Amino acid sequence: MISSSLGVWNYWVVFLLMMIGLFLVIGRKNLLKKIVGLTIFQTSVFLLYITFGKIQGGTAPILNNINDTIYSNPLPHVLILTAIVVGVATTALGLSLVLRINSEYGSIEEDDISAQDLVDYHELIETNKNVSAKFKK
Amino acid sequence: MISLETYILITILSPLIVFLVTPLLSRNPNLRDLLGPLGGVISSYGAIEIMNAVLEGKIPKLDVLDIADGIKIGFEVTPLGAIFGLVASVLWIFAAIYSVGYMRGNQEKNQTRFYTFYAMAVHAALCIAYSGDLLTLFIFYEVLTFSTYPLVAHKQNELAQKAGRLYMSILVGSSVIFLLPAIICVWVLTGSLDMSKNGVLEGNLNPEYAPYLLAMFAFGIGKAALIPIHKWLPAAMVAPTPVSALLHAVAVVKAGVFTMLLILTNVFGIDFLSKTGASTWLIWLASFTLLITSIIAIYKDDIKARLAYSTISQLSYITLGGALASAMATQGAVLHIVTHAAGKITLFFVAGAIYVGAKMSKISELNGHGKSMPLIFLAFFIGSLSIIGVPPMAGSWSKFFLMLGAAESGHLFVLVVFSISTILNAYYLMEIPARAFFLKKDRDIKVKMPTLITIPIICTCFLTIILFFAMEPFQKLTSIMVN
Amino acid sequence: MDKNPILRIATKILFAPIILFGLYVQFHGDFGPGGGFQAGVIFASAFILYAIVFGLEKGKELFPLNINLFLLALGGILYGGVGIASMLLGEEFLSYNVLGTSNQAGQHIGILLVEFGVGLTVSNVMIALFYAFADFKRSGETK
Amino acid sequence: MTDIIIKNLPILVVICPLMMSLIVVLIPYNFLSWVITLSTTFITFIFSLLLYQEVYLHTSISYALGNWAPPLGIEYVIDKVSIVPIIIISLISFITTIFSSKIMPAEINSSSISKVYSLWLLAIAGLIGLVTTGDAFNLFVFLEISSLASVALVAMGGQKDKQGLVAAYNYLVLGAVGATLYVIGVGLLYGITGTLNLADLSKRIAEINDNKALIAGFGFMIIGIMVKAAVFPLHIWLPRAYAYAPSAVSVLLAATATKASLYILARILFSVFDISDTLIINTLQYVILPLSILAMFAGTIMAIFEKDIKRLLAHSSIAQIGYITLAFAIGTKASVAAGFIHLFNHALIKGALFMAITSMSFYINKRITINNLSGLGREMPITFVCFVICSLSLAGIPLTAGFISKLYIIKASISADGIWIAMLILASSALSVVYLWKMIEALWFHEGPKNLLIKENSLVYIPLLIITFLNIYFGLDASLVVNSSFEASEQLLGARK
Repeated sequence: MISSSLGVWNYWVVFLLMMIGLFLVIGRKNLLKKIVGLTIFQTSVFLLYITFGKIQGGTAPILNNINDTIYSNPLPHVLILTAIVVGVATTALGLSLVLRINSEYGSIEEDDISAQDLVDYHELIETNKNVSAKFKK
Repeated sequence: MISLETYILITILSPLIVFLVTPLLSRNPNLRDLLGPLGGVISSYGAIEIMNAVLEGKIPKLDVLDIADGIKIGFEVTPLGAIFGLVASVLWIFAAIYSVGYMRGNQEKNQTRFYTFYAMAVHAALCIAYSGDLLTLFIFYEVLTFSTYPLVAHKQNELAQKAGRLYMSILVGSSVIFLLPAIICVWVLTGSLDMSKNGVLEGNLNPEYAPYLLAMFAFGIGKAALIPIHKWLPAAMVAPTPVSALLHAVAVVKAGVFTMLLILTNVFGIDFLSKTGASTWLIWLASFTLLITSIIAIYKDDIKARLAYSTISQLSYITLGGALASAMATQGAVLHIVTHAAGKITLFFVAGAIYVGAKMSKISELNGHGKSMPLIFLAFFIGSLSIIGVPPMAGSWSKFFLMLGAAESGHLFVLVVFSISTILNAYYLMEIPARAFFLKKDRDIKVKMPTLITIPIICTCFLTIILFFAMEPFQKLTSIMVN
Repeated sequence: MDKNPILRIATKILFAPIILFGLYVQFHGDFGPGGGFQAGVIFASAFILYAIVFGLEKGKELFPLNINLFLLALGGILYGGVGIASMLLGEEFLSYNVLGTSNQAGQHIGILLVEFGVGLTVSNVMIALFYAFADFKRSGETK
Repeated sequence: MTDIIIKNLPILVVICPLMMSLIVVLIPYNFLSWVITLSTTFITFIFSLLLYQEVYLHTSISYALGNWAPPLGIEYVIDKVSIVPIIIISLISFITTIFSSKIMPAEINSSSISKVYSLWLLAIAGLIGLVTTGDAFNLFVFLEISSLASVALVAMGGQKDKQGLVAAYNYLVLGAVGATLYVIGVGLLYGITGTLNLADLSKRIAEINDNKALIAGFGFMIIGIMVKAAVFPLHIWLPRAYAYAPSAVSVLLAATATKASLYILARILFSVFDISDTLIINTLQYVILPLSILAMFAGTIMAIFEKDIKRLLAHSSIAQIGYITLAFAIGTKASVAAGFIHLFNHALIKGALFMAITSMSFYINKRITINNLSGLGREMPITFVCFVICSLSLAGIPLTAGFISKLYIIKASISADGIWIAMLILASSALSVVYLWKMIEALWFHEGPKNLLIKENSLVYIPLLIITFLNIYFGLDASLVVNSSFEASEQLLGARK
């Protein structure tokens, strides 16, 4: 049992990274740490795909005129290349948003931000209150 | 020779045209106010022709719009529809004349809007009357609700707003939550939205479920004002009196009981109901509503509120008549639509006239003022007699048939209910002319009664008497309906 | 930082080889590991290094923002253009076969152009990201 | 030339906005970039109409990208199912682009307008691509293209109101988590079946029985898509993202963004997996059905207590998404068709409502709350009338498009012996009248500020009129929508049963 579980240790790594990443995204209140968690989460998926694609003893899938060479599956690698690009774009966008949020709110802690938002929201509702609730004569 | 389709169009479209043209004439009040009665006359002409055609056994039909597969808007006139259409269009003439007098006499604001939606409500009522399938019925049922909202909330103060909200939430809520699924249930069960003369559910619906489906219909038709959902009717009393007259005598409540009767006869079918006994619970509920609201009416001091509760109780007569599921009772119920409409509209007109002419709205204020407005109170007296069911007023016919029907169906306790309620009717309605004529005046009041108010009152008052003698065509129509 | 001679000189020496290496990875992508993505990043690293060492202003002088944006879009347009060209020649989108005289030549031309487009876009996106973040700090401070 | 266009239509609807977005970003003149965007969306709309015609000639079109035959190559599939969301997206994006011409400069710095339009086209391309592609991984790419572009667009709202940034951030993080979950699911399925082509995937899945990785993969995919489609309780990104995006963007996103994901949800549930499989039946019955019902009520109740109108409409969107997923969850042909009908009609309704509200906020240059709605209806009658009509449509009042969809959903649920579901649907739509009425009452009956001197702008109200007209038209003559939706559900479920 244990040996068979350990035999797929790379899946355990994937699993561990995935949970760490997801925990950071959900559990942390700091916006920057969330982005870090997101990146870890995505990285775990990259590893998952590459694990699928890797065949033990296989080489890079380039024709080499030797018969019955074992190739690794190239498709997951290609997919992951795309996923990495997407991941970079996400991270970049996230970081730039964090920067903007920091300069607007002066904080990147979720609690501070939602407190400020709440104040703004109530101001918005209250400032216009005097106009309402009067019926047209 | 004008074809029957054209008559349907004439009847339905004339209020719609009034609805469309009225806003354009807001600068010219005289012309604008002429439109209503004119439309009423044209519309009633069409309605009379349709009724003649139905009497000859023809079925006028008109398909308007094909929305999607199996969903269409179309009209097909049943005998019941012909009667309701005639009632709605003829009474619109008088109501339109009356509302001119009332609105001017009271110097109300936003008159153009008022007339616009007034015409729209009549249009919706006529479309309900002539609707050929359940969906058309439902659609115009909703249109009627929405078009009367601006009328109910006409005064635009907090009270009117609140009443309007209650009115809308009960009527729209009940119809959307119960009526629509009930209609769709019928659609699913029978495969179409059509109705037929002897009902469509027999053989398609397990009789065990029939009472539940009937309950969905009964509580879905909020306009019929059965007891847990009757609250909207007294609330809507904040509206100007012509609206109350329209709501309680012509369009809204009559559309409600009309729909109820149509569902009972043309969807369930009298035979199916009497065989399965699915409507027995409805008989009890209607009887209960009838007695309770009559008792509540006694305690109301506001004339309009008293009339409102009286209306609820009279509507239950009609529902009861349908629920008894016998031919005679159904005939009585249909006739009661006609006679109650004529009688109740007179009463409401009078209530409005008293308000306009003497600025009084409480019954306790009326002591001794009968002599200053003799004609008005006489009309009220005659109208009340009709509602109570004293010959030679029209109301006596329908009550007669209803009682026969009750006997025929074997529910004898209903006869008791009818007689108790008649006594209660007499008590709470007769109090008004009695106070006015026989009690001593406690203060002097200057009365100024516009002619435009007096004329329609006299007309409808005569109508209640004429109908007693001219009941034959209606009775014939109802017998076509039940056979 | 421009007072630190080691960095300055090292950057000046490294700049050209980095670009050269980028070009190698770019064009060798047909025959071995490599291609537009990798090359683009390597390419961008040269300019980013320059901007880090000599300052953002100097970096922007060397590689202005509008050129950056233009090349960024151009790369994508090149990629799509190849696809549209193959479409106009009567084949499906991105069918390289019709681009050359033979299928193989067509494949060659097609993949070369597409990878070049990818390389352009990736390198310019990288540079644009660097500019954006670096610039942001500055504007934040001046506030 | 026509041949080439007809032959390549499936890819043209995607690359037309995609390529133009690259060109628009280079245009320095704001007006010109708007004109290009407008013409691009118009051409895309024409292409999608042509596609509609083609699809009904050939039942389904398969387009092999780069001439690599599926299942190895990437395949673009247009069938009677996917054409429905394509038409929705291209139609709405065209109308909203007209609408944006005046609204956009009021909220966005003029230096970034061409960038906004570039992202705008990119988002549209992503959404259409999402729907067209027949490849599971390509789907992920388009999912991310559309959501990253939408996030950037939402973040543009930060120029006016800083909450836009937080909204965009939440949208980004949740969207990325959703997309990653989806990719995990795709990876697991790829590991089992060795294919990424959706059609091929469904064939191979049918051959496998009782595989735990399959169930896990299915779960990941569905959850990922449900995040994107804002199915309750994974909706929390939606209200803020819609509320604080620039006005025109709110309209675009509200009308289209979740629709594409909902389509993908239906595709995975019914076409990739087998509806008769217990896994799917259980998912529909014990997961999606209860969640949809919760969504209907939670969304509506939140909307009733909400004061900020854009947020209110966003909450109502959650309830409406609940109706659509509910229709899917019932799982009969009629109910799925009803879901598609509501997909289309809700796009029209919500688009119009957001348009009306944003034009009001444009005229008075303030954020709209329930309090400063007072009396605005009298100041801008055209906008008000459109707003009322579309509110009625949302509440499902007869003779509007909303009635048709509600009618079919209810009919489908009653046919499937779920009369209690029908009652719940109707109860929640009756509740929705409460918040709609609150707004209408404030607009018309409350006394508002005097001397606003608003002159309604034709470029702002014409798109609103168009979309309101469509709301009425599809309420009066629904046969086109109804038939297309039934064909779609027939194709989606027909092969199975």
